[in-house]
Amino acid sequence: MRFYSTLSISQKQIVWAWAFLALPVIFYVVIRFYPTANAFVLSFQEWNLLSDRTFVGLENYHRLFSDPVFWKVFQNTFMYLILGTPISLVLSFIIAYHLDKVRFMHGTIRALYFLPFMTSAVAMAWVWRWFYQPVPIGVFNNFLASLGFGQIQFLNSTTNALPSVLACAVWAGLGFQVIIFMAGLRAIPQSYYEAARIDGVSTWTVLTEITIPLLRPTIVFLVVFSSIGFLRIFDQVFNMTTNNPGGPLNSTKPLVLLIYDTAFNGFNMGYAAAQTVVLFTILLVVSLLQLRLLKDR
Amino acid sequence: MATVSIRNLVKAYGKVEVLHGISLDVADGEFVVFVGPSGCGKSTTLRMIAGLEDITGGEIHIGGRLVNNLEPKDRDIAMVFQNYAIYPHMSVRKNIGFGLRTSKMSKADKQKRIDEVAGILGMTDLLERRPNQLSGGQRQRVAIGRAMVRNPAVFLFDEPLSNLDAQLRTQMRLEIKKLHQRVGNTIIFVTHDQVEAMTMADRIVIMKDGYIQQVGTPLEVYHRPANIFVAQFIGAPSMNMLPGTWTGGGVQFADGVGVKLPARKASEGTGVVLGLRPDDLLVTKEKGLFSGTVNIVEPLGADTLVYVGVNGHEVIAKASGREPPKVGQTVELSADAGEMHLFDARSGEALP
Amino acid sequence: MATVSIRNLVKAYGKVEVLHGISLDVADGEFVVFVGPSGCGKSTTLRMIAGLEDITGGEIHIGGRLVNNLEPKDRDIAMVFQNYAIYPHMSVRKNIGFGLRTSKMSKADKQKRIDEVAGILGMTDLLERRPNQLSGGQRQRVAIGRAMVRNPAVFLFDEPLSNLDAQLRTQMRLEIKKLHQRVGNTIIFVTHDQVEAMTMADRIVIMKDGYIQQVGTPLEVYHRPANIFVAQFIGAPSMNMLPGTWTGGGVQFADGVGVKLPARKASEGTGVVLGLRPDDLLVTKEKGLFSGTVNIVEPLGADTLVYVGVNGHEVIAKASGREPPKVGQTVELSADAGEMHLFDARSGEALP
Amino acid sequence: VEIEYWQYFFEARLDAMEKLIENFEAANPDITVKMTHFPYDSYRTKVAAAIPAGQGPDVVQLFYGWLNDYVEAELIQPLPADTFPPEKIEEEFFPMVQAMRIGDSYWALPTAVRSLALFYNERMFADAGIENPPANLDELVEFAKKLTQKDGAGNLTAVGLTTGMTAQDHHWIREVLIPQFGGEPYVDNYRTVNYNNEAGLEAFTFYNDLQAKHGVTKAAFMDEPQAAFKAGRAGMHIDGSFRIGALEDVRGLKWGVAELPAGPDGTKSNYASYWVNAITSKAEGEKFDASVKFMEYLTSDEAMQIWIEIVGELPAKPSAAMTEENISDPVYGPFIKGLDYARTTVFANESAQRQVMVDMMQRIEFEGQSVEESVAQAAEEEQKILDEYYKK
Amino acid sequence: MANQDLAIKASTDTLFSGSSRQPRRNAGQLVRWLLLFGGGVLMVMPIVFMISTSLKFPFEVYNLNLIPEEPTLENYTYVLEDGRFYRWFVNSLVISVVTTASAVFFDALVGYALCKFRFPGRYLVFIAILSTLMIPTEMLVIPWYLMSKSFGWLDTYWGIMFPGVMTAFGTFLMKQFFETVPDDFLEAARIDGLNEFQIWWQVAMPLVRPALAALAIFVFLGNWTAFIWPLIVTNSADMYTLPVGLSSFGDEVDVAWELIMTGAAISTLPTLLVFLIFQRFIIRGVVMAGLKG
Ligand SMILES: Nc1ncnc2c1ncn2[C@@H]1O[C@H](COP(=O)(O)OP(=O)(O)OP(=O)(O)O)[C@@H](O)[C@H]1O
Ligand SMILES: Nc1ncnc2c1ncn2[C@@H]1O[C@H](COP(=O)(O)OP(=O)(O)OP(=O)(O)O)[C@@H](O)[C@H]1O
Ligand SMILES: [Mg+2]
Ligand SMILES: [Mg+2]
Repeated sequence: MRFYSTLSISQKQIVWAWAFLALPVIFYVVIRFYPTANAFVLSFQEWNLLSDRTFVGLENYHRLFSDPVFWKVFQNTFMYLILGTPISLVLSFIIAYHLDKVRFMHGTIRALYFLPFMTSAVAMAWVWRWFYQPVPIGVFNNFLASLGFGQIQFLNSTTNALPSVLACAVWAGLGFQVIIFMAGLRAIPQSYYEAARIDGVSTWTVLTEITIPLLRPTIVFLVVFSSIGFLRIFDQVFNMTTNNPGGPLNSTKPLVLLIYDTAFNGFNMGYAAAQTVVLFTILLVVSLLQLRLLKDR
Repeated sequence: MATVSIRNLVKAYGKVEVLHGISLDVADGEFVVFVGPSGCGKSTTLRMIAGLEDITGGEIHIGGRLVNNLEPKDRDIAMVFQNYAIYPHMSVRKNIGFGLRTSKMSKADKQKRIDEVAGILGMTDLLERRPNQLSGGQRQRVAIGRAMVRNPAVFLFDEPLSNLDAQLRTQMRLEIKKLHQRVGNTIIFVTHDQVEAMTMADRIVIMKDGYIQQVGTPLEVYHRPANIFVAQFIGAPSMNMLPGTWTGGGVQFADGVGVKLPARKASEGTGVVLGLRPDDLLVTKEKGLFSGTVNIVEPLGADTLVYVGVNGHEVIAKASGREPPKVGQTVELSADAGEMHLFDARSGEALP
Repeated sequence: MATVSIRNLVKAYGKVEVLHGISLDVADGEFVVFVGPSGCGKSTTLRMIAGLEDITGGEIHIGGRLVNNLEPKDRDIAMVFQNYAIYPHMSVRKNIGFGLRTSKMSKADKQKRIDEVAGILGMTDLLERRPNQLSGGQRQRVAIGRAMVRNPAVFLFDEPLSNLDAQLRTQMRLEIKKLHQRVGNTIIFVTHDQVEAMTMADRIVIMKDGYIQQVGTPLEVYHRPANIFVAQFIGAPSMNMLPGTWTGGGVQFADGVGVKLPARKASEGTGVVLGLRPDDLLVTKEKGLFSGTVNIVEPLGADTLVYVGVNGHEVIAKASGREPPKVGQTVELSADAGEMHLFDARSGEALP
Repeated sequence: VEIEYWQYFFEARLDAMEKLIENFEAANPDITVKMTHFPYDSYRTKVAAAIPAGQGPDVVQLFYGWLNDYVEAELIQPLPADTFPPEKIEEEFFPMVQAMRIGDSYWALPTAVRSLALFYNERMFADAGIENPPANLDELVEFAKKLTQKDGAGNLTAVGLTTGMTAQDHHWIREVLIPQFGGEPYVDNYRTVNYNNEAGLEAFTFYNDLQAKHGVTKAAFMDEPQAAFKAGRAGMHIDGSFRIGALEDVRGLKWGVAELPAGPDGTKSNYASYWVNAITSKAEGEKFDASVKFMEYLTSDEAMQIWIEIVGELPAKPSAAMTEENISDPVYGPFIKGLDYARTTVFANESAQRQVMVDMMQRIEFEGQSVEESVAQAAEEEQKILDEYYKK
Repeated sequence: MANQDLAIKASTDTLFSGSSRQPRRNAGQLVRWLLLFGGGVLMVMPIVFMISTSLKFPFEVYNLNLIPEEPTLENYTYVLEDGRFYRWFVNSLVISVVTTASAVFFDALVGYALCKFRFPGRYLVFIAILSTLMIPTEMLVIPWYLMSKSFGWLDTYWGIMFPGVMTAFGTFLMKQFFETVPDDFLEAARIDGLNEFQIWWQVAMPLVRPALAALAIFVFLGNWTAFIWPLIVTNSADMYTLPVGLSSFGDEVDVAWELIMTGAAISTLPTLLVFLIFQRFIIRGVVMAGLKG
């Protein structure tokens, strides 16, 4: 205590900061960083859970980078990212933008959009899977057929399956993004819009020159979090392609599913760890890049 | 250039009526200032003129045209907001140019116009800066520039100076005044600072609780306030108010002291209030109207404000800055009969 | 009750030094006001006294005790923040009582103390309200109450009035002054409004860019400013400054006009600046010091400010409120020799 | 003594096991058995996480394909030869159980086994005027054509025969069709792939032609083959005995079971798989003894009969299976008959090897690869998996 | 303060009136409403379908008709009559509530420390915490399992809960929220003699109460639906959480979709209630964060 009282204000702050962080730091180190470090070490080892671990050097990485499936999966993962993030952001922005201007039953409509975020991914994936079926039962194809269009193979196709799965993922996450966007919209001072009204500029100009630029912090926040989300996509893919996870022909398989598969079907923990390290690196690089953008104002 | 005329303007938010039917005519090129305490409806009136709020009742004409249902952009007005509302993500040039978005000018003409306005406001050097690189006063000028660039018939200002510190405020007051003298547009200016109102207005509109209390030139409202509210609102420090009874030839106070006054439109025995501005109530050496004990002394430099206890009331008087009286001293106060204001105690109306 | 003494106080944020070693002694029970333009380091000084910022160099003693490394709560001080910092989620009673959290008083004693303070501030009726049900002035009083309740040796105020409108500001100024007179604690008060400084302070400390420019009573700094900066900062409108050359017996201006002055500590031919307060520069009927053309007229009620162009300079002078000159008119300006201030043009220091 | 027993969750299995435990405990009052169960989907993950950590049961239920891993990691111990003499087991059990013998001892034994059969929709058969289930592959194709239904736009509304690699078809091809076309899917004790040859190609071509040439089916029609059959939109469906329970629940569906159609030269083949019980290395001393007793009971005829009654799975011993009653049972009969000529495969990585099959058919369907190429590629991929696994 | 108060008041006003934007009462407004409402209805179609399936007998499940031919509550009675269901429900509730409380507490604590204290290593700690979002749970369960085993946490509530007692997402969110709390409030309290912990708890926390509510919903949702870890760490059916329990309706050969849908419908109810009660706070809370970098 005597020692404490001789500290300067900023030194006392440091003491307090670490007092606040002490327990959490222990937690993060033991519960999060240790397993992570473990995964890094494991990525240089071979282990099938049952036997002993043995060091194999870079073999797992070597094998990974020479595996065409990995590159396919890598490509898929980025497809989820570069399709999913913009599509979901644009959609949720459009919804939030208009919902913000609606008064009647506002709360109810908002709840409608948020509801999918709350329901079980397993159950919903099943429903979507059936919606996508060909004609006798599939809702979408029945609809197309009733309009006289040809059928579309949604899930049973190497080209359409990934977008189809993605649609379900976008759907599930939309409500969360809508809510955040609406909050961001609400935070823009009204007087900016009034000033623009007096200047008589078009709605489009207001949208592109005022609303969107001022919404940038919100947008970047969502970009970071939805990017992490899409790069880590798993639930929807796994549940919509249960019979052939990541199929057909690996066309929907994301990195996390590959990891899951390697770890819990192949029980090749070292190899799975190497994949995890790759995923970790991608995520960290993408997030740090985006956070940089967030800072730059 | 345009006249603005307001007829029985009523505004209600839901069931709450906040403007109770006000009427006003603003001449072409006139500088009108709305003052009043917070919440009296100044901004609401201004925003209805601008077309930002629905009109509940009554009519607004600008340049002779009924504008009740016109979009703001069709009213030929520009508005400067209290918080500037300049876009943080645009350079000064873009902010000013924003007002020209819808204009049919050529690009080169627009740039010329922006440069011109920037020149008038003395911010040619700042055109490429972002708002966060500007000081408060400069930001305010950008907001004014954005309004000016379109050269509208009517300028609307909503407390544009209240976020500035005292020095900047004085300076901007001057610039707006000069602007008005140069371009001659009609200006409606809202403030709750009576010094601003006094120094800038051709005419002052004093509002309270959604009613207009008085409309007049600064000297009129200062020297001939229509009622107690106006008398106290205009002038700082506030006018001293001394309640008494009208005796026919003067005012009789509770403590027996009396003040002689010329005849007024009041019947004998009415409760009245005598109003005396601190500026007119001077600490004198000779015997004056009242005498009292000095409670507080506020030196202002040239003058000194003296708070004097006079029979239970505290009044503010003025003494010279050089030899101010001391706290606890007994002083004499005198005033010129021409500077005394008399009000009906019940209605608050002036008794001329 | 305590003295505050500051020795060579230095503050640096990273590599940027914002306070360059200031020293000051505040006597027990004194009311000291810090003024200065935005960014000059007033708040920083105050916050270092409060113990909210690290001290980079120098020492602070409160009541004779070195407090450099003491926690704020051990310094026997209280502070009122510019934006009040009253907690929106607590009632007025809780807000005021917050200062007593750590005190060892019994619960009943605490309630008594809160009631007492509320009584002094005249807000006994408001004790159960939430801050959002209060007006600006009332909130300010809550903030002051929270500081008072602990009865600290030293009160620190950081621009407590700058968010209030003009009327409220005047009123609060008075209340703080009364509070000081009643309880007699040492008060250090920060503002950038020189009127506040003039009316409240026992002594004023004028700062600029991290240096103290002058320390003195209000009358001293008004009548004997130490340099051009102080001369222009104190008094509104600002002192007029006319550059010329010292002739030994007076000042010679570029246009040939000259003004006679008693001898000063300056060698002949030095560049000097003649300072004249608008309050001392009067529009007269007779021939005065200068003559010029009226550019702008600002009626203030009792007086009128007149902006007069005098050989390329614009000076501000005062005319009576009743018969103000008109724009464009040529007027004569005169001033008393005793009210003329002379400064060295190079250093800005006063030449006594 | 208390011993712990783990299995995956399936209601009927649970009921059956409870009954068995009850009987066992009645016979051995000094032993209690604590049963724990986990969702099927994650049973393997769960077991794999728990046992290495020294957690978990004394007796555990495993899929037969996992055995090698567990033996190698010394997580289970051999069944004591005095109680379970290998010769006796080979004599009593169906031959496919021999996969559980490593070296001189057996490491695990099943209570029940499953095999494949052909389910058919009786109403659709009647509507199409078909009287008997197909006896051979030619009839299969012929009947399937009759059963297939299309709408005006040419879209399939009902398939003659369900196909879907993700269900049981990979077994049908590997363990049934290839031998029927004269091949042998693996040689060298399941360590070498052997279907990239004429017989293999014929088998795969036959399978692929069902959809590509005859148009009597569509892979993933209604997403899952059994769903199509359940919904009455498939004439025939090849599936395992474990499907019986689920189909019994479907109201309004009349179905029959037949043995798998015979090959071109009349060869019959079938695939059998099973879950086994094993004693973990954790069980020592009296727990081990108790576990052995428990294992003994689980492999008794009595237990097998209870099992088929409650779960509907086929007894692992001919003595229990080939009873008159069972063989003549219209539902179990075809499955039990199939057991006689059923074969099994020892997998290195069951799911990866299945995936190779899945991908092979999908390459043909989606990428237009020829059957030859696709089969060659699949053989190569699968061989790689095997090599990797057995190189240790 | 005055301005900020007004802003907060304005934003709450607009929240409760639905919108602050000037409504233009014209056809465009109606079209917008119809489109939005239609979109909302489309959004919930899969959920409606889920409910519809939960009301079907197994034989009808694959018919994919929206309105069951023979609606039945049998699935609900089946699920609810299963004694274990209540046990799972209670487990889930206990775990979600406790974990939520803990995560909100610690996330706020860490977020506050990262936001309001200047200390060396601040950014590093922040990035390190954020980086934990980048490892899939699947890779962590084995080390966690071994850890739980050596501490004897297997098959206990604490074992299920411990990985979730702090979250990186919440820490980041709370850090943003605390940015909006003016330092003056904290400094005033410091002068009034509170220690830093008291300042956080008594002054800062009440000021971000709406934010805490928002975070609570997100965390609750996350725990309520967590699957893989609860599965791995529990051994006895008595300790299952609802998602783990419900997943046993799928078995080796077949999945009883009508039961899964029933379970999903039932387990959505509590989250829906939590959302409906707190949804106004979600918006207010996030508004306060202002989402400034
Ligand atoms: N959206 C609204 N809903 C309900 N009442 C409102 C609304 N806007 C303003 N008011 C009320 O209308 C009255 C007039 O408000 P207005 O903004 O015109 O005041 P003001 O004179 O501009 O005050 P200030 O000087 O504080 O800006 C106030 O009492 C205010 O509470
Ligand atoms: N945290 C900080 N980091 C860096 N510079 C700072 C910081 N805080 C203050 N300064 C700088 O220190 C100087 C003094 O600031 P201070 O707040 O004391 O000014 P002030 O006199 O109170 O001004 P105002 O009247 O605007 O409140 C300013 O130039 C300011 O930019
Ligand atoms: Mg206003
Ligand atoms: Mg300051």
